[in-house]
Amino acid sequence: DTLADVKARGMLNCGVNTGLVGFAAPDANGNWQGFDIAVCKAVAAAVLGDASKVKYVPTTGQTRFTALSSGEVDVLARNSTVTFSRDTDLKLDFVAINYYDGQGFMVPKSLGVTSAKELDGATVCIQTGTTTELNLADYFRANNMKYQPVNIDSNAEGEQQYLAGACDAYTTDASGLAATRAAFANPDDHIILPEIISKEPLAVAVRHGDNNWGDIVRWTFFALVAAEEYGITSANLDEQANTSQNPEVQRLLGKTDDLGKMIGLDAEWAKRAIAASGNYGEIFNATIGEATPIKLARGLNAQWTQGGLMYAPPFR
Amino acid sequence: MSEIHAQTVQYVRDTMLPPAPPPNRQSGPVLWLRENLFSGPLNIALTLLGLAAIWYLVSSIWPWIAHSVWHANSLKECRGIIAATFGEGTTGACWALVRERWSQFVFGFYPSHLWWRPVAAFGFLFVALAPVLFSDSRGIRRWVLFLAAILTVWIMDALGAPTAPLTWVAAIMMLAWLLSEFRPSLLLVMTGLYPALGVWLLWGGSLWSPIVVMLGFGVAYAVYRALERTSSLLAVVGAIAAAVAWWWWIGPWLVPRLNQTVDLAITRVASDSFGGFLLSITIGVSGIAMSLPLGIILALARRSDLPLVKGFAVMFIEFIRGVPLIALLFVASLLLNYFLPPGTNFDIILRVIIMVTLFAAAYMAEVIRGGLAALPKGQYEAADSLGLDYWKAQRLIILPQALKISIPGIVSTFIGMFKDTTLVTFVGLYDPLKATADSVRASVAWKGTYWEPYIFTGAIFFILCFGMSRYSMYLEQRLKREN
Amino acid sequence: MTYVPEALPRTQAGGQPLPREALTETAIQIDRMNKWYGTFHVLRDIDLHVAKGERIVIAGPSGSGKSTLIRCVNRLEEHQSGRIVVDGIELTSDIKNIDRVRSEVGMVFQHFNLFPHLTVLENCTLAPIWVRRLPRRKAEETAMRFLEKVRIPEQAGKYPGQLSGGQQQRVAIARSLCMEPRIMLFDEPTSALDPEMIKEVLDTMIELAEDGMTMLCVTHEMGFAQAVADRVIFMDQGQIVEQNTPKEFFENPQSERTKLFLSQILGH
Amino acid sequence: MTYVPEALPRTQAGGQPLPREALTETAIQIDRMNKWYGTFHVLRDIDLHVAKGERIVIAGPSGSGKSTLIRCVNRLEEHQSGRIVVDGIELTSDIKNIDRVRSEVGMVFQHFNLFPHLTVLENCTLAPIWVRRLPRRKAEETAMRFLEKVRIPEQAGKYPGQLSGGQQQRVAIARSLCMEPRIMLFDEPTSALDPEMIKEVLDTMIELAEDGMTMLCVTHEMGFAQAVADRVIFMDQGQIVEQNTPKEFFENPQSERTKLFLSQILGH
Amino acid sequence: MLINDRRYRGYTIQVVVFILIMAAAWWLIGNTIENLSRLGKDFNFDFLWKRAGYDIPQVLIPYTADSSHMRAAVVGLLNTLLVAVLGCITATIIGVTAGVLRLSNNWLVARLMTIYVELFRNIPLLLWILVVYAVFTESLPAPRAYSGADPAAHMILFDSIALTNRYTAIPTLNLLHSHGSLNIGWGVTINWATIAYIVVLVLAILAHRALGRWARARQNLTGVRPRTWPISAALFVLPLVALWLYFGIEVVRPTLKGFNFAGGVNVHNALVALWLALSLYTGAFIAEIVRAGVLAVSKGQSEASYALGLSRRRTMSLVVLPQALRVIIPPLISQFLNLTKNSSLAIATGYMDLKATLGGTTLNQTGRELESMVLMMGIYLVLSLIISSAMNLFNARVRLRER
Ligand SMILES: Nc1ncnc2c1ncn2[C@@H]1O[C@H](COP(=O)(O)OP(=O)(O)OP(=O)(O)O)[C@@H](O)[C@H]1O
Ligand SMILES: Nc1ncnc2c1ncn2[C@@H]1O[C@H](COP(=O)(O)OP(=O)(O)OP(=O)(O)O)[C@@H](O)[C@H]1O
Ligand SMILES: [Mg+2]
Ligand SMILES: [Mg+2]
Repeated sequence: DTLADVKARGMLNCGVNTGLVGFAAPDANGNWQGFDIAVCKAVAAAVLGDASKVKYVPTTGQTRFTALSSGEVDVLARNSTVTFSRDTDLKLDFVAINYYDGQGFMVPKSLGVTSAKELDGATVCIQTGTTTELNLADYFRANNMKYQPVNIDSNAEGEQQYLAGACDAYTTDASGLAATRAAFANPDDHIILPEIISKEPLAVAVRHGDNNWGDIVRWTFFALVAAEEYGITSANLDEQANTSQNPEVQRLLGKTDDLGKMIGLDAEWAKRAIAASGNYGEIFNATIGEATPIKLARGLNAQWTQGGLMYAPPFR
Repeated sequence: MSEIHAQTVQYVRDTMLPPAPPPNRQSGPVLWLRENLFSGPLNIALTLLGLAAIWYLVSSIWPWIAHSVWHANSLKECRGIIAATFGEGTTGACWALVRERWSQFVFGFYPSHLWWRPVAAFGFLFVALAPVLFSDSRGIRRWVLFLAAILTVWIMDALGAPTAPLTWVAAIMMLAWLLSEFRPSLLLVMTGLYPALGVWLLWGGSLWSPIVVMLGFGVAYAVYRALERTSSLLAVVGAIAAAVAWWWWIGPWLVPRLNQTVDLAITRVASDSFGGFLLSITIGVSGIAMSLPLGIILALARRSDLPLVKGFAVMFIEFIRGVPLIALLFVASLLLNYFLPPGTNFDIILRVIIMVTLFAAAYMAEVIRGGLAALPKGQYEAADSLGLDYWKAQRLIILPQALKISIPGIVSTFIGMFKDTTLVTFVGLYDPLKATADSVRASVAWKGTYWEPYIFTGAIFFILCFGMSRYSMYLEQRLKREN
Repeated sequence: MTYVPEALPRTQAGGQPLPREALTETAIQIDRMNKWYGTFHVLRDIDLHVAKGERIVIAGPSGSGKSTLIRCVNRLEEHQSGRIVVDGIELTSDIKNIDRVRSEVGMVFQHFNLFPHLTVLENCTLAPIWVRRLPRRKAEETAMRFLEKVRIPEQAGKYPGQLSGGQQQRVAIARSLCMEPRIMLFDEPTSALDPEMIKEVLDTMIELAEDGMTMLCVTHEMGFAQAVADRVIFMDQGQIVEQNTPKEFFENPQSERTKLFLSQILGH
Repeated sequence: MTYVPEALPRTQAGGQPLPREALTETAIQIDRMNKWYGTFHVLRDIDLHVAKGERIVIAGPSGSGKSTLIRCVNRLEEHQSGRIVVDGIELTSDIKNIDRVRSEVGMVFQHFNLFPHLTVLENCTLAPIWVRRLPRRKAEETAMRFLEKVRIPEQAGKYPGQLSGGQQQRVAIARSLCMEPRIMLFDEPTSALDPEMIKEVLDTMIELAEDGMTMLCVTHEMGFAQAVADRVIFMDQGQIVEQNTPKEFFENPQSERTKLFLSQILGH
Repeated sequence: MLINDRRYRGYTIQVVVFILIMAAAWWLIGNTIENLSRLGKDFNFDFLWKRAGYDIPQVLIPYTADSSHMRAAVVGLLNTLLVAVLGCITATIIGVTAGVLRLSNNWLVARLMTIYVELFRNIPLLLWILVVYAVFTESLPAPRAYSGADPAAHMILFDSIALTNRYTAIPTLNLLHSHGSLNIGWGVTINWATIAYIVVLVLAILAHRALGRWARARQNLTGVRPRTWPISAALFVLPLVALWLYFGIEVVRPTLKGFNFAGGVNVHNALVALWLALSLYTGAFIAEIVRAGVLAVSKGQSEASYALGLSRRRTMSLVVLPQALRVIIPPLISQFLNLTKNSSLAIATGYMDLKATLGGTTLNQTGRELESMVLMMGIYLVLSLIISSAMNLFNARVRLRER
């Protein structure tokens, strides 16, 4: 029982990327920051009452699922795409999609390429062990083109290879491309091609079989999304909790209806989760949004009310 | 009588010739040059080739080194400075990166206000090792202790250690020095206590847990001494059983109670804060300390007359030696949970240390086996005929000699293991080489630096490993002198 | 190379056993003992009774099983049938008994087998401390006494590698004596030594003999045999072919084998 | 340790050179030869003429340059001034000459230096086959002849590691002889041997001497010197201090150094 | 008591040890089974026959994303073997050269070699791999640099080889008269011409050895060794020339087409860097082994040989080398073993070896970590057992006979 384990340990083991600026990366002091990290913190806050009680386990594309299924980590928040076989055959449960992404290509401007269709015969840098690797193979085959893969192990390595010209194009999720490009010395020398060759719903995963734990993670995430929908922010959280008349907000923040009890937590779980790093929108803006060097637009990840896909089911 | 008459044969020199100086071409720098560099066409060619290689390397690397920049906040700034001072288009080393991020290479993410703790642990390591490594020479030991003390205190102070620990460390160092001068055998007690002290300093928490763990060894020894009279085998088995019992039941019961009475806790530091050379050295030193005894046991098992024991030892050794270390590390970090009861969770660094230890132990076993095989059979027989039993004979007669013979092999196993600690990067730990360099490079400021981190870590590895290999040569010489 | 001992009064040299008390108590008793190496029958039906204080020299051609025989006495080799009783303890596979016998029986090897990593003194105190559990002080006193007896007390602090062969062998004897054994076994103790050194070792052994130690000695030093042995045993092909007093043995050998053997070793 | 050879008829022992044909042809001629190691003057103004068939023993204290001298003769060491002519060939740095001289001169070392990876027979046939270009059959025949001469033909198939020291040294002699050299150099051939084995090697050397081989022998076996040498040369500090017939040399040494040296080696 | 009786003591200990180890094994296996069932997983190797779906840049046998995981694993294994074999060869060459030069009386060269050996022995292999790889990617031009009227980079060796920061483009040979190829199953085909060349080469080697035997026999008979090398050379050259004429061979040079070079073969830097780093690193260890081996043959041996009149060359080949080799070869082979295992560091350059295919992407895509790791470790184990039994065989054959 994961919940009991985590509580007994007093620590949440969270599998994250080894270093992808904006999503998950340690700063010089070893403090982890990023979009995925916020999910870990929210879960820790909800379950343990302390957002800092997280042990971040850096995982590579190759080790992440093994880490999860062998019990090495309790939650995997490492921009992992949901696929059919991963959900079924790999015995994972993707409980909440926190970022809707798609795979794209980045090329140097000087290459003179404007569309992915012109990449026939190109050398492409790609992280091994990812869905990207499979998508790439499919895409080029479907378009009857050839390519030479250069396999890399981490994003840092990919950047190095790409910048040195060891590959013509770098492919990964569009968000990752943006994050990477943002960190370049001269971001304007590189363009992200318009084609998005796949759907990449990035989700938080837990082990198959422990449904209660899955529920906790799922609803913790939905709490963040719902908070944005209802205008609950880290700034007005206490105020909302005390004064809001919206029954849904009252339920969410534990004023009425002890929802927490149904998943083995206390009443204020969602409040703490939101307090950890704010609601979904706040997290997005603080880590990868337009104001950050990553400069990602909300796009598909806007609230459903704004025409996006972020849609939290009702809390009742 | 032969035709050589006595007169012709007989010859006596009346005056002895004094030694004459050799002909000119027999000495001096010219001769040295001729003999060592230009003695024949092949040699001349080799010399020229060597010079060309040196010239090529120096001319391609020197400008880069010469254009070093030490003060800058980002690579861009570095490049700017280089372009400004040495002209457009020149390249240069940007050591500012090392200057700014050295702590990450050395301490990983260890909290900066606690850096003095690993430093103290490292300093004490020398105190603990001095009586083992330099057992025979008080002079060398004095120097080692002196240097260790001065450097430790100085560095701790520079890293902002509070006064209290500083005084403590200084006091302990002083005590060690006094012991080394007057009662060297007591210094070994410090060696025995070091593991507890080191673990406590590095990970923090209560001092009692490591002490209780160490006490387990004490208990084992006491049981061994008590049972020794009956049978050595029984004593060994009893000792192991007692230690296990101690660790399993009594320890967990004892520690909380001790904590309640006297609280000796300092700030805890979690394993995921470990990184850089701190991580490498932690893994390396504990691996070295544990693989030697394990290697000895494996070697003895492999030489045992009992086919089953021997068989298991052979299987274990061949398995470990036949599989790449990174596969084993992968198993340790990811698959181990499959093999343990559901819900168990133990420290990743500890797991890596265990795997590295097993790996080194298999190699160590082979090295020691060579040493054992080199001992003449007479030594075993003499021990037998004096009435020493197997364990005593091994401990008093066989192993001391076999280990001596195996020293070069043992040290090179150590060096190999220490170098292999860099592979932990592949299981997500922050080794000083790849993971740290990658994470430094991931920051916007230092994106695009390649050589500087490599050169920095490479140089430190070289110094440490080269030091170890020189030490083994010193030891070989010393042992040669002894016999 | 015939050796004439100097340490003994001349009148007693020449193969006469020293007049001593009755040799009645049994120190070693070997009955119908057989031993095989694989299928090779090394020792065949050995019967040998050694009284307390008796000094026996075993001779015989190379490969005749001399070493094997005395190694069986302290169980460095295991016998497969028959009985060996040493000092009242029967040698069976019981480890306890073996250990007891070994601490009663000292053995000196051809190649000394000193422990090179220990000083002479440590070599001598090792077994008393670890087997007899003497306090170190006491063990060292005993060791020095025996080192004096073999006349090399001044070498106590040196390592074996720093000594000559003769000195090493004397240390080996002292080391055995430190366990205060009742029986001493010698396996060709002088055959790895240079001629000058043989004398010093043999002198030491003669002194031991004079003290009444029970001794079983494999040697080809016939001078020594004539001087101190109470009995000479001649072995060939794993069997005891002849035994007799030294005088009779040398002057009047009975079997053809013995005659041949004596002619060879005395001839050169 | 005085050695009394048995192989020579008694009447000729005692330092008298054997009556032989005129020793006029020169085998080795060394004139004012000097050698330095670095700045250390090892050999100083050596003058030495050796006639064909002459047998010379070189003696002298350790470090006096004896080995260096005979190693210069087959150019294992290079001399720096003076002349060495061996069998009419002057030793210069001309490789051809050196090779010719080396195949005329056999050398036996103190530590045998047999090739451990080759059988005794192969050790003996290696040089004849590869240097003299003899057919293997022929080389083996020769080798067996010389192995018989040194009395170990039965060991031909064994490896050197399986032989005793004396046997190994005799193989070394046979190996040199197989090249049918005119001159043999011996550098303390018996000093690494156990006493029993010295005799067999010296006997072999005496047989060689009887056959009229030119021999230069560094040795301290004075019995051997007296028995077979035509001349004894005494060296000290890199110089020839005294030379004489063995009889004169031993009975009536002239220089103080020689006397001192003789008193030392004969004394013990 | 059983423990005090020599006869039973051994059995007692063994039984206890056996029980302990079996208990441990049973415990581990039990845990594994329980954990697997908790996760709803099973332990089977069916996944090996499923579609792999990923591409591998450098393959020795035909492979596409449609091939099975099994095939991917084999491709990985072959890649491991490729780099291991290449590495062993060059490491030996480098090591022997450096070891011999370290002994040379040329002061400068000996020092340089010492520096090389110490540098490589005391710095982690991973660093060397990363450095060599970085040297390739950072200092060589991109393929694009070869394009244009006035290219920034030029091909070397008569415009036949292009060094780029992705790969080294080398020319291939093409047949003018093809005679089809032999399908040896599993999609692997071998050109008849290649087979012909191999057969001819093998025959030439056999003939060469027969010639050697004949020369030896002649020498045994007459003492003079006939000069055989011209015949040997002819044996190798003539048939090859004949085949060359028969098949007609053209050299296909790599040319820049689009993004990359085409026509020749592109040897990826991942392989080259790994190969180079492994060779240099292992070479440093081999150098020490060689040096120790040569030093282990005492000076007396060569002196004795010279004194017999053998020339320097013969002394080397008949006396010194045969003895030195006995000392050198066992540790040399264990270096080969190390190199093979170290090739799993291919992960640092992205070279697709066994660890990267079976133990990497396959494991990751299928989630069969236990099966993949077991299989992978098993394969490495078999490889190393093969190598070490070769060593034991050698040791047994050349052991010096002693008393
Ligand atoms: N461990 C062994 N395994 C097999 N045979 C052995 C073993 N030890 C000795 N032998 C054989 O047993 C026989 C007797 O050996 P032993 O050493 O007792 O003879 P020895 O009389 O002492 O001879 P020596 O005078 O040469 O020492 C010999 O033929 C020997 O080859
Ligand atoms: N290779 C060398 N380099 C320098 N000095 C040497 C060398 N070989 C010998 N010597 C020195 O030359 C001197 C003569 O040596 P040599 O071996 O000829 O003496 P020796 O008379 O044969 O002595 P011994 O009886 O000990 O063999 C000695 O002082 C020795 O130390
Ligand atoms: Mg014997
Ligand atoms: Mg000499």
